This record gives sequence, structure tokens and C-alpha cells, in this order.
Amino acid sequence: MSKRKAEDTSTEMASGAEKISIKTNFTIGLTEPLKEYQKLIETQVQVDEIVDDEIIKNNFEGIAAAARDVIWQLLFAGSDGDGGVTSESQQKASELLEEYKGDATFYDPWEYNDWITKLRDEVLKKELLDFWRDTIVKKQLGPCWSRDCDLFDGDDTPPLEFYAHGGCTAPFAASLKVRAANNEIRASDASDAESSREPLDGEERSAERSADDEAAFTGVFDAVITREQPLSEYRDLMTRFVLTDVIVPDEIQQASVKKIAKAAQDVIWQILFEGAPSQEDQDKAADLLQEYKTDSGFYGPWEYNEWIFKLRDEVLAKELLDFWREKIVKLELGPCWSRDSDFFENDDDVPLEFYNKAGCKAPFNPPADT
Amino acid sequence: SLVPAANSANLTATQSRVSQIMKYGFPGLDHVRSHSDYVLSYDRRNRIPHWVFEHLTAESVARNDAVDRSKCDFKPDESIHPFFRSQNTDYRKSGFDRGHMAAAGNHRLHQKHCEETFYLSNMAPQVGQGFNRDAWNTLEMHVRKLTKSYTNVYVCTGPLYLPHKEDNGKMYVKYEVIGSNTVAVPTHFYKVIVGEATDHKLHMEAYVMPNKVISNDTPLNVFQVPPETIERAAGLLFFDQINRKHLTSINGNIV
Amino acid sequence: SLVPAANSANLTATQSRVSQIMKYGFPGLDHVRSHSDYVLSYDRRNRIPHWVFEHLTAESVARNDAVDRSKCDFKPDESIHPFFRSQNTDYRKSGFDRGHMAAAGNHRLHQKHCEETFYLSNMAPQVGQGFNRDAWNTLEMHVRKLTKSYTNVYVCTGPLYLPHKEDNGKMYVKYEVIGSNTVAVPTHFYKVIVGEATDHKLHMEAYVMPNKVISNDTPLNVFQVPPETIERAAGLLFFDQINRKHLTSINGNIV
Ligand SMILES: [Mg+2]
Ligand SMILES: [Mg+2]
Repeated sequence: MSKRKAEDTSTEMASGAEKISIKTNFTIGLTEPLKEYQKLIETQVQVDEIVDDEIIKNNFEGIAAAARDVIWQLLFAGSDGDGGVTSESQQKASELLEEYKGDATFYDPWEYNDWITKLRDEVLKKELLDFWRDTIVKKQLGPCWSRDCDLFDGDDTPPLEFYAHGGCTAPFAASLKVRAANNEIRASDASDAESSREPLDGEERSAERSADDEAAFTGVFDAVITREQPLSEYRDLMTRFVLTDVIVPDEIQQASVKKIAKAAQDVIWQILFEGAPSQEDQDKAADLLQEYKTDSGFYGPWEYNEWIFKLRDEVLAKELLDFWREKIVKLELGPCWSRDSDFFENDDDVPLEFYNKAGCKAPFNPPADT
Repeated sequence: SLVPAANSANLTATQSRVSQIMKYGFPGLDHVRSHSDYVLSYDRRNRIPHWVFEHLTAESVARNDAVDRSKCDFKPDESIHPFFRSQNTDYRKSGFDRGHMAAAGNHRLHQKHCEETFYLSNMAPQVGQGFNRDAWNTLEMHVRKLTKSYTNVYVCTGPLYLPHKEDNGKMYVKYEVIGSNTVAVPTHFYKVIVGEATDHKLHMEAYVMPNKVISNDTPLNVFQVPPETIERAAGLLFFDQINRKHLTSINGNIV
Repeated sequence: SLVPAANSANLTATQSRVSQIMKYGFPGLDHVRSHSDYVLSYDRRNRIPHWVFEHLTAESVARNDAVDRSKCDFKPDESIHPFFRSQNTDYRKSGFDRGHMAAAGNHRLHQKHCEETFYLSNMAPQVGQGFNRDAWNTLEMHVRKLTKSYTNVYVCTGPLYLPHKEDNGKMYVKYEVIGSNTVAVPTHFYKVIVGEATDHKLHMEAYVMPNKVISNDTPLNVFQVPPETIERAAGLLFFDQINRKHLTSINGNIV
């Protein structure tokens, strides 16, 4: 078992809870009820320091009770004595009711749902029909249900009856009918589809496999690179037989890479050592050598690392000193090491010695730690 | 009978109920939690489930007035280590619903069954209007309706984080995280369903829906996908104990 | 079983070697794979590890010419289901290295130890120049060097997917995925290390590095973070069997 459970719970208990006193008596005045309500919610419910659900709920209940009180006063207190509610009071009640319902959907819809029916009955009894139509019905301030709140499921009963008063109907009644109708259509669609659809043919892809993909898959192809355009021919071979989208077993792919690498080695050797290479020849050879080195960094650097020594020795024997300095040394075409390939780590051998020929040295610094 | 008898023995996660729910195999084994009527695997990094598994029958989804929804309340799951536990405060003001993975409406046999679907460990942030309360709900109702055609309905539900291609041609996964516990908002949700008919034949359906507003006139079958697509994306294997060759149909197509 | 049957001592994952490596607890239990000299938990959704665990001693990291690196080759891990297995083709032309989580240089006692670090299940895409081949490598060398101060060094390594804030004020997790198997490119990598001194006192270090080019003159301690930060982000608990009060130091500070 974890040795750390005890510590974790103890730190959790210390989380801000005791810093905020538990208040249940909140009041909201008649002057700016919405503002006061919002301020209370901000400081007593939505403040980041309060994380305990019990405290949050308790505070919300207190503020909600104050909101219900003030809405009731705004709507009904004036009407028996000095005749009628002002439209200003109705406006204030409407704004606060809407805000309160929004919060109730997250924190606690049950109290709201209980109370809103009482409010409705009183509104209808007092014949505040404008408030009924323009606020409660139009803004859908009846009981919370699945359209308002994540506590409910869509197959809970929609509160249609609540709105069916004073000549009104629920604003969502029409869309419910459309949805119900759609569901019927969907059901019949689904059964049609059952008979009409053909099973997918998984073999299609293999039938269409091109000759190149086939060759890539089997590894059977000729790797030819000529002196004319060695780099583009090399790339063409890699693209067709290695960089294919066909899933090729790793052994076959490795053999294909080796075959193409051998062709690259051969043509580089030819260009450099069969006759005196022109500057253009040397550029071509270096371009291909660089690309071949990069690829070997990914597919496996070992052959390259062996062969490049032979190439170096021959280059020096033939006194191709420009090629040695400007290409091999400057472009770091010596053996792959951790700077070139993810096969290595920094504390593996660093090929410094390779470059110590004909007055050159490695164009990079060894890692600080070796 | 496949339906548990209504007594206290069934009110905790009994071994036998778990084997019943998980009859056709576990999609994965990361932090599995058994409740009295559903089984869940929790993703501690994303603070939402990997998957939840349910077994539905006509009886378990039938309306039951003995279950009082007002006693059900979203609550943090104390069985999850506090580092990885989502809280109600993560969701407040986030603009997302606390979306049930195991739907409350699928667990109506007992008060406790229903209440246990309200653990926040069973939730994932879902777009409310237009998704959780609409298209996704329609899919949940469709699953419940399957209990009319099948004796047993098994359903696995969970989130997906699907990649998209950007202008530079590269693929990226991107999703929002909410609250101080950085609860992941999945890009999509899936359901993989198996219905067991009276003749014991098995029928599979698989759906993926984007976590966004979906027009109400979109038919459900638009969201059907081959189950393998979900498996690859989710890193899970569904109904592993069923040889796919023994399925009579997948998404309504005879196989 | 977590542990494959052992034939020759040390060369396969023996029960006793696994208990030695995992002495201070498993960070998580999702798809755990034991190799002869390291233990790994695989994230099937992201096709890279959740974590790898290693136990290093001065002997296991010493130069050993009997180990032939040229026989080590990156290879797909056949023990992973093909749906979730990364391939060499996922990495090629991606611009990312196949970055070892359990470093090859930490496993020099036997040829097989080294070869087993080349399973692609032990890799995650890492920026090559400037990260895998530089700053990250410096950190790996630092860990090996700790075997000079401590009798036993335990190290847990893995990826992170850290959120960032965007202009709209919301937090998002975003990461690239490469190849046809959509291998995740983590935004960061972590290492949590415990050194066991000769006096049996325990010292912890914890590092997080962004998966991007890091200037070579950045000192290592810039990347030190409280271990809890990594635990929350990764959804894991490291060295769970050590009461944090029994640690003598964390990141060099006496606790
Ligand atoms: Mg829902
Ligand atoms: Mg590396």
C-alpha cells in the first residue's frame, strides 16, 4: 500500500475551508437586487478559495433564499396596499429570476423547481399576465429540466404543463414534436440501411497494389545509379522501394536500404576515382554522399561508418585534397555519431580522429563531459 | 435470470454483477473501479474515464418512481487520489456540462445504482445545449431502446482525443482542459454496443460523435464507424472475448 | 503475469530483478512490460511509454566493450497489439529522433540488456539536434554520474503533455502525432530520480524539459521541479513506497 496516503489527505484537509466562515443568513435589498446577488455569488460561491462542495452548496442555498424573498417582495408586496407593482420592480424581479435560474442549474435545481411553481401560481392569481408571458414563459424560467441542466436526462418529462396557463404553451413544445418525428424517421432509415448496404471489400487495396509497392514489399528490384544524375536517381530508388506507404517487414526494408546504399557507394567511388573528377563531378558525389549519410543515420549507420574510412583513405591516397577539405571535413561526412543519428548517445565514441588528416581537424567540439 | 434480484446483496459491486457486466472482456485495465451497476476505468492524467461499461435490460431502464433523482448529486469520487480527482469547481463557469458516461437513465432499478452514476469520476466535460442535452442524449435513448429488441445490451462509452491536420500538413491532437485540476475536454465521444438477441445472436453498433453542437436533424447512422477505428484511436480493444466472426451484424450490415 | 518466465539468470526479466528495479513502487499499472534490465508501462493510445523504470549502479553504466552497439537495432515490439504498435516508418521523415526513454548507455552489463532498450515501445519522438542529442543527453549523463555518489540510483522517465494558455484565456493541451500509427510527440519529458547513499539515506531529484531545442549553456538545475508537479501532470505517483518525510533531500534541498 502507498506510504503517502496519510500525508496527502492531511494536506487536502487544510484547503481554505476554515478561512471562510459558514454563513447562511444572506440579505438582498430592493434597490439593486441583481448587483447584490451577483456580488454574493462571486464572493461566497464562485471564489476560487472555496473548494468544499458542502460550503458552496450551503452558501448558495442561503443566497438563493434571499433571492427568492426579494423577488417575492418586488412582485407581490406592493399590490395589495397601494395598488399594483411598478414596471421597474417587475424588471428587477425578471433580471434576478433569470440569473438565479442560471446558477440553480449548476448548484441546485431542486429548490428552484419547487418554488417556481409557487411563484407561478401567485403570479397568475395576482393576474400579472405581462410578467407571466414576457418573463416566465418567454425566457423559459419554469422548472429546470434536461435542456437547462446536466443533472437531468433527456427522457425526463419536459415541464409542458407548467407553461400551459394564461393562454400560453411551452416555447419548446414545437421543437419537441419535431424531434419526436425525426426519431421515428431515423428508426425507419436505420432498418432500410440494413438491407441495402454491401459489406466493405478489404481485398481491394491489395489488388490495386502497384508494381513498385510489390517490389518494395518483396525487396525484388534492381538498384542502379548512374554518374549522370546520381542524387535524383538515389532519391527515386528510396522513394519507390523504401519510402512507400505499404507496410514492409523491417528485414526486407533493411535489405532494400542496403542494396540502394551499395549502389550509392559504387557510383560515388566511380565518380571520384575512375579518371580525374571535375568540380561538377565532385559536387555531385558530395551531394549524394551527404544524402546517403543522412539516411544511414535513420536506417542504420554501421555500414556507412565502416565504408567512409575506406573512402577517406582513397581520397587522401589520390590526393583529392579539395574534396577532403571542402566536402568531407566541412560537411562533416565522417562517421555518424550522436550528432547525426538517434542510434548513438553523447557519451559514445566521438569520431575526432577521423578528421585529423592532411592538416584538418574535426569541425565540431567534443561534448563537454567526455 | 440475468437481472439481479432486488435485494441488498446487489447494492454493492458484487463479483457476480461485475462478471455479468464485463462478460465480453475488459477494454483495458487501467484503474478499474466497480460500482453497483457499472464498471469504469479512470484516466488519472485526464481526470475523466477511459471507458465505462454497462449492462442494460428492459427492466433496468424502465421508469421507476422509487428512484428519487433529487437525492442524486454530483460528488467527487473519494476513491480517486486527490491529485487526480475532478471537482465540481472544475466544471463551474467552464461552459461545459458534467456529462455522464454511464447515463443515469440506464440505472433505474435502485436508488443507489442511480446515485453512483453521479460520481464525478463518471463525468467528462460535454457541450451542453446541442450535444449532451441533444444529439448525445438521443444516442443514449437509442441504446435504451435497444433493450426492446435484445435481451441483453452491453455498452462501452468513453472519450476520444482525435487528431486533425493543420495548414502545415502535420497532424495535431488539441483539447481544452478546465479548472484547477485541468480536466480534459475530449474532442469526441464513442459508444460501442453489443445486443444479444433471444436467439443468442450478437449485433454490434459503434458510434463516434464530436463534442460540439450537432444539428437536431442529423440522423444517428451518420455517426456510425467501424469499431476498429475507435479501438485504434482510444488505445482499447472492445468485446475482446467475442470473435468478430461470431457477430451477426456490425452497424446493421450482415457480416 | 507481469514477468515472462526466466531461463538464464539476468538475461530475461527475472522476478527478483523486477522487484529490485521496482523496489520503491510502480508509478502506475497500465500495460506493464518487464525487460531484462528495465520495466515499462505502455500508453496504447499514444503509442509511447507512460513511464520506464531503471535501476543503475556504477557497474551497470560502466563502459563495456563486450557490448556491441552495432548489433542493436530499432525494432517494433511484437508484444504490443498491432493496433497500438509504433513502427520505424512512423518516425522516418518526421523530423523527430526515436528517443530512448530507458537510455541504452544505462544498460551495459550484457548485450541483451542494451539490445532490449531498442524496442520501439521504449521510444518517444524527441527533437534530435538541441534536445535528444544535447540537453536531454546531458541529463542522462548526469543520472549515470550519480552512480558515483550513490550505491543505487533509481530513475523513472517519461513523457508529459502540458497545457498552455491561449489568447482566449483558456487552457489547451496540444501535441503533434506522427506516422500512420499517430505516435504522440510529447510536449515535455520528465525524470524522477532517487539516489540511495551508502548510509541508506535517500535523495530525490526531479526534472522536466521541454521537447525542443535547448541552448547548451542552460544549467541542469533550471529544469528542476517539485516532484508533485510531475505527478499531477502525468497522472502517476512516483516512489510511492517512500514516505516523502524519509527523504533527506529533494532537488538538493534538505527536507
Ligand atoms: Mg448526459
Ligand atoms: Mg536519447
